Amino acid sequence: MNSSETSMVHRFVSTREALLLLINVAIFAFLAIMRPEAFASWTNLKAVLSLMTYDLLLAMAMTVVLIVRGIDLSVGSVLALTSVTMALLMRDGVPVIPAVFAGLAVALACGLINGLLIAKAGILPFLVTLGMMSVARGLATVLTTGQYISFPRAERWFTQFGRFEFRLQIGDSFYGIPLPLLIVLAVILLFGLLLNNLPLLSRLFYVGESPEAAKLSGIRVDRHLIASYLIAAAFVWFAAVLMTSATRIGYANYGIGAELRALAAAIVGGASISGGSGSIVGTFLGVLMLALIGNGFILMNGNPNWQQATVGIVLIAAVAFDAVRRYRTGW
Amino acid sequence: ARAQEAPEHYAMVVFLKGSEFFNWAYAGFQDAAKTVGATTELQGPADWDASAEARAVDQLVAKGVKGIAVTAGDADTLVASINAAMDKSVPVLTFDSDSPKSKRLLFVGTNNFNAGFAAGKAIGEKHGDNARAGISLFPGNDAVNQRIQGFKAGLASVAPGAKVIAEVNDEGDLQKAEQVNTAMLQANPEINVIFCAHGNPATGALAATRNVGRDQGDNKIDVVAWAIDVPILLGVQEGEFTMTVAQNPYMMGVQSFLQLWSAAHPTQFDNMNHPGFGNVPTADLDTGVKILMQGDPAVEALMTPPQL
Amino acid sequence: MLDLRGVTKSFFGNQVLHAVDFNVRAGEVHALIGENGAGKSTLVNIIAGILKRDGGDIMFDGKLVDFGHPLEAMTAGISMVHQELSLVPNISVAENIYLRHEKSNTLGFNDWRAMRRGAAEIFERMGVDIDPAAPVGSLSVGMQQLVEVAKAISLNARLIIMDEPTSSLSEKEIAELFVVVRDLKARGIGIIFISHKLSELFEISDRLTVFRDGQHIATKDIAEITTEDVIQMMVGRHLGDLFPPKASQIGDVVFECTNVSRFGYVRDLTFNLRRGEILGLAGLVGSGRTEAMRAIVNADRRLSGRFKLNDSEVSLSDPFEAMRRGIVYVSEDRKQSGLFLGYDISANIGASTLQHYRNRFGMLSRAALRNKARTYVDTMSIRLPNVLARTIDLSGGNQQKVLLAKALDPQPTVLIVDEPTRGVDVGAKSLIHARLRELAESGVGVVIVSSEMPEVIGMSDRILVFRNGEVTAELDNRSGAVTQEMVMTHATHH
Amino acid sequence: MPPIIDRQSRAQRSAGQKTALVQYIGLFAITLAILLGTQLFFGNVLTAANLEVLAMNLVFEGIMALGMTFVVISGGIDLSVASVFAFAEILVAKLMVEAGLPVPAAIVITLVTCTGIGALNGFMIVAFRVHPIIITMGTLLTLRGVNLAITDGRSISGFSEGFVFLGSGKVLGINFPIVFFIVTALVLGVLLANHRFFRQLYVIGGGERPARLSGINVNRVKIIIYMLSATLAGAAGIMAAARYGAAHWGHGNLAELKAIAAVAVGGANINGGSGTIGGTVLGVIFLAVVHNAFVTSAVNTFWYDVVSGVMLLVAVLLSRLTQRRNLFAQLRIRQAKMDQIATSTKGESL
Ligand SMILES: Nc1ncnc2c1ncn2[C@@H]1O[C@H](COP(=O)(O)OP(=O)(O)OP(=O)(O)O)[C@@H](O)[C@H]1O
Ligand SMILES: Nc1ncnc2c1ncn2[C@@H]1O[C@H](COP(=O)(O)OP(=O)(O)OP(=O)(O)O)[C@@H](O)[C@H]1O
Ligand SMILES: [Mg+2]
Ligand SMILES: [Mg+2]
Repeated sequence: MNSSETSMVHRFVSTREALLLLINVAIFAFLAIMRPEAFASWTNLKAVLSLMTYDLLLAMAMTVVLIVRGIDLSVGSVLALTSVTMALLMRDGVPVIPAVFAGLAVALACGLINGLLIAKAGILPFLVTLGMMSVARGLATVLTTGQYISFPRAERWFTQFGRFEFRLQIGDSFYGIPLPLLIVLAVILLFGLLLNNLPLLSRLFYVGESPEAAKLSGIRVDRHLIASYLIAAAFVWFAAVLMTSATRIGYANYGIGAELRALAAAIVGGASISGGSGSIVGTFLGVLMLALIGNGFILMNGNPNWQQATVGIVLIAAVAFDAVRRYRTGW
Repeated sequence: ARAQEAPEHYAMVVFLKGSEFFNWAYAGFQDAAKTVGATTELQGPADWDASAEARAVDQLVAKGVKGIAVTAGDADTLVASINAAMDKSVPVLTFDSDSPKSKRLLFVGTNNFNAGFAAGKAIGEKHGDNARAGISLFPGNDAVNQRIQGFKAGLASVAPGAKVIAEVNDEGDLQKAEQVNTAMLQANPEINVIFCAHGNPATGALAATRNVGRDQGDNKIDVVAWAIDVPILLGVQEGEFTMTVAQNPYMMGVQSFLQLWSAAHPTQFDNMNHPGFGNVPTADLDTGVKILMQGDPAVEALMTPPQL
Repeated sequence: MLDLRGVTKSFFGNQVLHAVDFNVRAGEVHALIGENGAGKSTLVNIIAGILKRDGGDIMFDGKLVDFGHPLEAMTAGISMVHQELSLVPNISVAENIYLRHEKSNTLGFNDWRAMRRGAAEIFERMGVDIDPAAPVGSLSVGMQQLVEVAKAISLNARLIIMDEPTSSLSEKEIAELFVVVRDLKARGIGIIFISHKLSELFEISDRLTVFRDGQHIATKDIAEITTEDVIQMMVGRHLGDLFPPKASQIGDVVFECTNVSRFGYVRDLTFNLRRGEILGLAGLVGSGRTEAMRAIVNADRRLSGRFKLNDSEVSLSDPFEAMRRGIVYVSEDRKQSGLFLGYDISANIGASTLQHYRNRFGMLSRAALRNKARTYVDTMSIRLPNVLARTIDLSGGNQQKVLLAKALDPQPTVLIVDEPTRGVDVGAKSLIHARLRELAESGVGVVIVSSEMPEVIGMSDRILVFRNGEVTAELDNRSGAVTQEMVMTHATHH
Repeated sequence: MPPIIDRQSRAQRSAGQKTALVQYIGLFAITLAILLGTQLFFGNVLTAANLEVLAMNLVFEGIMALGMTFVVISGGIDLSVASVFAFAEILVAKLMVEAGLPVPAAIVITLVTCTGIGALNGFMIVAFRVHPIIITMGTLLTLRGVNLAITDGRSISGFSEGFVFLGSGKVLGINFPIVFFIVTALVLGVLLANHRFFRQLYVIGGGERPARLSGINVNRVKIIIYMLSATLAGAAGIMAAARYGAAHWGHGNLAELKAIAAVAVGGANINGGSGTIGGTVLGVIFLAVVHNAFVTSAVNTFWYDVVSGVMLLVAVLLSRLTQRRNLFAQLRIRQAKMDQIATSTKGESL
């Protein structure tokens, strides 16, 4: 955002980002050495990257609300509700475009309700989104009675879109570049730039850093709060579209527990529950790190049962490290 | 007071409320109940939490249902509740997933071991000794564990040289399934079969084969699904899935109800309203298993799922 | 009983106490006086074990003491009535009084009845009538002060520190307090009494110590000095030339507000503001000035109020709208509602004006913003560790300067500054005063809210006195004829 | 004496207490209404059997909610309770079944271990100075994984009769866990209301600056509170293992959210500073009754999540409104005071 944020970037986030980058590289190198053929292959990297897009988008959503001192526990279930809505409509013969936008409407509606209850009614984000988490998941289940919703009648391009790849020839070997991955990266890159450079979005940081001061500085806090929950909802919707398209199924149990993964990734990436900080690059690296660890876990034939413990351990390690660094930089 | 006038009420308890499989089972349960004018309800968690099932059973007993058919998310967890119900003379039976240590009337359903065995056998016959299988599983569910044992045994029975070389935890999540199976295939390129030990990973596993470019051609990976959801069946028809293990959930439901009904009406059998092998102890009912492959008429038949 | 030798303290390199000597005798009221920011609170906070001293010795009852924790001081017999209230609003008066020394049985169960009775007895002795069972949050600031005193008494401390206990009390309440103080004194308890109100000090204290810029200037028996001497010692120069000159010429009305009310805080505030003049709002803490100013920009929803800016009606629907019209309010609380402490100065200065720093793609131009920040650093002579320092790491004075710079960046036509120099050292203070006057001269309408009598009087051309959310007097001060007493009489009811 | 202000404070005190009371009475009334309503329409609700299961259905979440209340009042939150709960189940089971320890030993070791986990939570919270949500979430995720790993996802069973008593045995005809809940609630309720140590929570929750100024060792208190929370979760886990006759890592999934919901519905301020055990107990009962209503009414259970979510939102919205009413009451009094003085001093000055 503005110079201060750059400066903050310089003084805190970027060292953190540099560090995250380092860790990622380290993990990468480690795996590349241990399992060269399996890990370093394009197929694997491609899979890792394109499969982390969903978590990535949800983590972005989480980052945006964290910046304004919020939290959104409902990302996972709104994802499910959105996916289910789109799938049901397409199953019943609604063309893709309107169906997808109906999904957007649903996601935004959830975001708006979150935002209004938080900004206007002044209820804590944690409780509001906790309620929404349960409501959205419930609605998704009610709508589908929990069944897979496939939509054979939908235009083919939608179901292919999720897995479309550009074939790129380097030397005599072909590399498939997944279109969704490219789009997601582009969107996130763009959003990251705007968030840091577009006054409209940069103000989110002020709102999170000190709502009272922001208000007296002529920033319309309520609107920015609501806006951030809407932005988050948009990211969630995006994830839902990709997931529905890629799996060709609408399902009420999509994204169970995703909110915690997203939160963890965002925190690892440098966002803070107390608002005012958070960086797109950091979050990206956080998600990437978790994805690489998950992937490496299996490549090293780790005991599948320990898989689920890794996220928590990484999270705690990250905050512990932060604490240590804070003591050294002295605040 | 009202309870008496009202029609007899029976309940089904599942650990994955709303999954297509249990919807089929409940549909059978419902339809069978209709034939004798009884009413039914479906209870249970949507997250594999067997303790929630146990609580559901208790509540139904307290509420005063005539009988309960429960599929045990965890065999041991349900023992106490099932026994309590039986002691309060509310007949309880298990279907699909058994709780053998409990006092349940009987178990209705496919013996999961046998079903797994059949799948393993089919694969063994297809690939012979060079079958190299990876398994996508959700840890901690008894049925899943039995299926895996069955699969291994079935494989060995026809192809002693065949091996299961990797197991991954898909956390029962479609999207996770794609991640872990892709990784599994990367780690073990020699895998030529993915055995899905429960309903959810099938689509993910298939996607995984696509990710590593082995969803067609001569080194296509055979994905063995364990589901009769429409998308899976479509996949079978289009030859994406080599086979899917089809139990007969609808018949499980029907049989479950008839058993409960007859337990509640211990009569001599004369007609449908008095089927009552009530006094005659009934053995477990195996509702059988079928390995569905491309072109099987049953696939078409299953395409229109029950609406609840 | 208490004896300090060469105590020093500094915050972020800003030396606040320079080798201070200070002592208190049993059974005396020792007044501590000095300009705002002179270091009084810091000193007493050190005595009470709340702040750590950098150097020097503290003797209490002839023993060398070093309190690492407020509790240690309390148990040693030193208790403090804090300048900013330190009571817990959500629990009862009695529980607050006995916090950490509850009347409870061996198992640690509180004996509420005993605590309420004890509190009631203390209030009895103090001659005030406060309901021990009421939640502290429901008491007025003044009442809360008395509760703090009661707390000190309940600790039966032998040294009680009162940091500006009267600043928010009405005459009547002050009288009540003095009765209590004399009673304590009679029982041989030593009292350190900080206040800005000279008249009080002469009334209550036995000895008086003057601080200036963190230095101990003098300690005298009250008998041997006069008010004039004290002021001399306090400011080291004449009050007159402490502040910039009054307005050279005053133009026509820029801003006019009518019947501004905020339920429970402000009643029908009506005033106008002329170009080039500085309007001062005087009053006790809690008299509703801040609430009134916040109501003008509608930071808290107001009940009523109509506004004219250059003779045209404006609806100041929210701070954003006010800011757009060029009406800027600067909060009295720079930490909570003023600055973005986590961010550096350019981010703070740009907070209200990001849209002004865009390049041709509509994106933020950090360079431009940073340059602007630099100019402010120069004009306001803001002292920073480095350009990228977060404002939380600046000293109070410099924070206050940044706060002002932030308010100036949108080029206000009306600037309302609330407590512009609270807890700011003398240097920064006079600079801020000079800037404010320059601003007024350049045609900006300036409103200053201040609880420091000298500041209001020294700065303003016209003074509105507040009491209970109402203006009780309007005093013309072009000639500088207004005295503290004049203001006080209107600020307190009798 | 300044009589005005005094009347003010008295009036306000009653105002404050009233709003709190109103909240509890309201919650209680609604709960009762649902209970009677379902009894009226579907019957079999107010039977001993149903009331028992109704209680048993949420008793473990309830026990966790008790600990959560303390954490919340102190301004924190503990997401890790559910994983501690399952961990306790597994640990006690392993100790008895696999290590063959006698029941009491197993229980003690388990409780101590859980307390240790709580201490770790508390320590990390005060040492790392990050929001409790993050730390306890880390513990939640890690411990859940550990539970899965150390059991290989399988359940452990085969407990002694004596142990099973802790889950389904009856004291005076009431299930032991319920007795435990009631007794714990009473004890903790009294402590929280009257004990020197626990009163500090309100101070800390009200604001850490005054807390420190008045010499409270904030860090120590916090750590102890998280220990308490984890220990209660552990106790719940032990009883759950006994109740189900098996320990399984999947048990009590998402219980932490139910516990928090109960506390919030009970009128505690999740920001800290307010809340009572009584309120939480009401909250737990409310949630239990709602769930029971779903079973008895046999409406499509898929709706349960929706309704419980809405219930939560409505509940917090209502308590928010009562808060505002309370605030307004104070304003009104101040306004009255202002008017009073204004009129009393008309004509003077100006
Ligand atoms: N916590 C702090 N951090 C940084 N500087 C501080 C802090 N507390 C006080 N100061 C600085 O120390 C100096 C003296 O402050 P102090 O509060 O002791 O003055 P004071 O004499 O009590 O003024 P007042 O009359 O306003 O109470 C001021 O310049 C203030 O800015
Ligand atoms: N009688 C009272 N009872 C309780 N709180 C009060 C009372 N009067 C004022 N307050 C609170 O104390 C603070 C100071 O009051 P306010 O700022 O409105 O008046 P002020 O003259 O600006 O006082 P200050 O000198 O502190 O700025 C306000 O936040 C107000 O809510
Ligand atoms: Mg001071
Ligand atoms: Mg003020």
